[in-house]
Amino acid sequence: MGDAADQFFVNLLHRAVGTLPAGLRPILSSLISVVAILSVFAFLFAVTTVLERKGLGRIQNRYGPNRVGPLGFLQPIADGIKSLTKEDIVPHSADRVVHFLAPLVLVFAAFSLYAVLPIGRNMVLADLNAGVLFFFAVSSVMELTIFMAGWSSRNKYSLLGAMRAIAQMISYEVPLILSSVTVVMAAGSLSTVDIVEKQAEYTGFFPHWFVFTPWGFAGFLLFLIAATAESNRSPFDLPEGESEIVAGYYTEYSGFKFALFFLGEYLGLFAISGLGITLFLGGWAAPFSFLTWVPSYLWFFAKLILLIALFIWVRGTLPRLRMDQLMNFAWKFMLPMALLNLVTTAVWHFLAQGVVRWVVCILMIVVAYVLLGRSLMHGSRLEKRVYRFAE
Amino acid sequence: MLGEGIVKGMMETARNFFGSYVSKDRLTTVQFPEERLPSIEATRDFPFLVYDGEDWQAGMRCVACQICEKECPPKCIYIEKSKDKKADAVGKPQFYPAVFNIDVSVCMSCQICVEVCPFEAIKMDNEFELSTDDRFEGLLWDKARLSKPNAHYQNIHPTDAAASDAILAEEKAKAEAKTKAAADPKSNATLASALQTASSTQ
Amino acid sequence: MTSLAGCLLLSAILFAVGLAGALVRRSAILVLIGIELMLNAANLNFIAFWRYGPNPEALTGMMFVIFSIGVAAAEAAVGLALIIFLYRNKRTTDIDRVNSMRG
Amino acid sequence: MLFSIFAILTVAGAVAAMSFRNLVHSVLALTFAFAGLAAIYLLLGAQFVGLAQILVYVGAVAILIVFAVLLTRDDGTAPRSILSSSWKESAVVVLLVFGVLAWTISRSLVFGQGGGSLPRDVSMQEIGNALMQRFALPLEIVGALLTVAMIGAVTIAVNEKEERR
Repeated sequence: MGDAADQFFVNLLHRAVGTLPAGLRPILSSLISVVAILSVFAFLFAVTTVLERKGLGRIQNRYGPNRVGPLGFLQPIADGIKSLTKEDIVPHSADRVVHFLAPLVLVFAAFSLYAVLPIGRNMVLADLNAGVLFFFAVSSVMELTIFMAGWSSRNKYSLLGAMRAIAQMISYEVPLILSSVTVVMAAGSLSTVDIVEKQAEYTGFFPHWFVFTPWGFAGFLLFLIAATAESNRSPFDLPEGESEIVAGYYTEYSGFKFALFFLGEYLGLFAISGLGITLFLGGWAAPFSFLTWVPSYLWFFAKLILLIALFIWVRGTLPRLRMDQLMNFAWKFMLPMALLNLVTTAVWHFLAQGVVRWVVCILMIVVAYVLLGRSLMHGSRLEKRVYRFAE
Repeated sequence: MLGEGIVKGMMETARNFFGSYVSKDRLTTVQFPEERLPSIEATRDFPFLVYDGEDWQAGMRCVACQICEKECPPKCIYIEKSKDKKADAVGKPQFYPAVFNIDVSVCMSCQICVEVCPFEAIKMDNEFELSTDDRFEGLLWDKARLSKPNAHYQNIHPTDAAASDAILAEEKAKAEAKTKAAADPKSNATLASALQTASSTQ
Repeated sequence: MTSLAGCLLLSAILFAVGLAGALVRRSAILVLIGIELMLNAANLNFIAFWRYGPNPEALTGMMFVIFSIGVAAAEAAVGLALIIFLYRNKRTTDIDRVNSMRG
Repeated sequence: MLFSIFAILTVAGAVAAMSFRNLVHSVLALTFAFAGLAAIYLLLGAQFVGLAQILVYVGAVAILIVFAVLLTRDDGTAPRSILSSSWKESAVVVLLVFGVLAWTISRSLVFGQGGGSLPRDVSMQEIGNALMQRFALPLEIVGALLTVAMIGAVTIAVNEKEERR
């Protein structure tokens, strides 16, 4: 029974494709999967925009959108209609072709990220041998589209925003990849499917998720921070810091192109959350061995929604960083921490199973964390601020 | 230690998030069309024309002196004087506005028309839901749309209305005293004392 | 026509285009771009010979390309640093105007 | 079939990169050519190289060049022509080089020969083992080279303040 539910969509796809002539099967099978992924994640995007606004509202003791439809859940439809019917303004001196291409390439790249994410057992579009590498390669294309958007708009704010975005994304790509490399080392594979299958085992009823190891926990936190920066979300939203540079690289975008940027940004967020789930949180694996009867894709989406909620929570809490703080944090804390985490993973790998390796690895990480944190804080005055004139 | 403040902040926002579902007094939002805050007395939006009595055409205080039209900074008032005259609040025959239009899309609610009106005829209203789908005719208010009874004024701005009523009553008394004095020269002294009290009350 | 000859022909075309860019254009940055293209043409040759060569199990050609990509990144970084240095001193990236020996 | 499409796109990107007047357009066309090459690598069964090509060239080198383009704006006194003064001689050299290359390929044994059988997909483990065992020394040398290049690039680009002093 559980297996039938688990493989329901896979069987459905096989059934549907089986009726077709054999020559068309592989193409149509992937086409159907692509359409399914597009629609599911586009729907998730729509729901997330409402949930984010409502959540942020509640964090600020407001209601949030509650007018369109029941509890305001039809708000994305209203927003969509609005952005579709708006005039598409292109600045006079803008580079029209590049300006037009940037959002399209961004959304295309964001969607192709999902090709390697296993969203359920046997539910992956392309089980690439180098799946994790594919993910990072495609997400590096997104940096270029942001530059295209910022540069082609011929606007000071756009260019500043694009430059900030690129500087930030390059800086945080390093710890992002290094923290993922720990998992690749431990799993011995670059394939996302293999990585999840390595984690779908249980000792007693406790899962073998990588986040439940010292290096995995540290790596997950590093990954999460770097992912926040990569997807330009608060507190790393300097590229679109609306109080400083209007809207950053998409200042000159309006109507549907703006909506595409918005979509691309959220899709990037979901994809990178999905990668975090795949690498550290066991992908579609159930959290306890007695819960394996629940369909695997439900676990994936439950984890995804939890991570998105975490991102919304962080956005509602933390103020925007300053540029120098951002860079200091990336190069003076994240990078050495990620490198030390790599060493810890190797130590974990070569020590015998038992209490000793837990103690050693936890000690390594905690000491590194405390020392690096101290050195990062060194020189910054953190005592209570004295206001000379405002008291 | 690094990260302590982040955890503290996250706890605070979590408290807000869940608290907003538990205790309603955290949510200060008034959901406007269904819930409304009571209008406070000092609210002033767009001007309206005051009339006395029941009939707005007979009781209109405005005498079409056109001072407000001249003083209005954005020139949103348009007045046409009538050809004939009718008795005003005091009883004197006066002109009245044949046309009195205010373009509320132009009006900036500066209240200068109220300040300059010597007849207590134009006052500030507290109506603010003015949106309409016709931005030309729907926002050009004519005499009929602008006139509101004195009772309405007393209702929305009781203090100011009382003061304005007092001024009008006094003027009326003065005018009556004047007519009486004209009829009876001996009562000049009474007129003088009446004038004195009038100036002292002002 | 995925064949060794096709790959080699493509590689030759890319090399010629890169060489043309490097020699004919006057912007120093474009010269660097041309050199990158020539490097890529060489990489394509390595991959093609690895793929159609007698011993694909040895992975030698592929390894060479991996190292070559790493070296290309270093080369681009140094080259662009030189260009920026040049620009600081001469306020131009026009190679025709950088013709004196003293920097 | 797919190969020809990607080959044509790559060459088009390369030619465009070399002929645009605007350098940013050149870089964008160049990334297009790089992506086309990556697709050809994938077609040839070199998955790792293809993805590394995108990661390094599109994600790093193109961005680097873009930064350089934006940091070095010409002062506007440059001549209108985008061609260098010695372009005629250069064009002859280019044609000669291409002629020699094409002639060699056409005369070589491989020309007209059909494609060999596609070798099985190379797994990441094989590449990793090769990198760590047979090619460990080159890997270390490339690592050292990258470090040296990085330090060199930083020292070249950053010594402006010392000169001003």
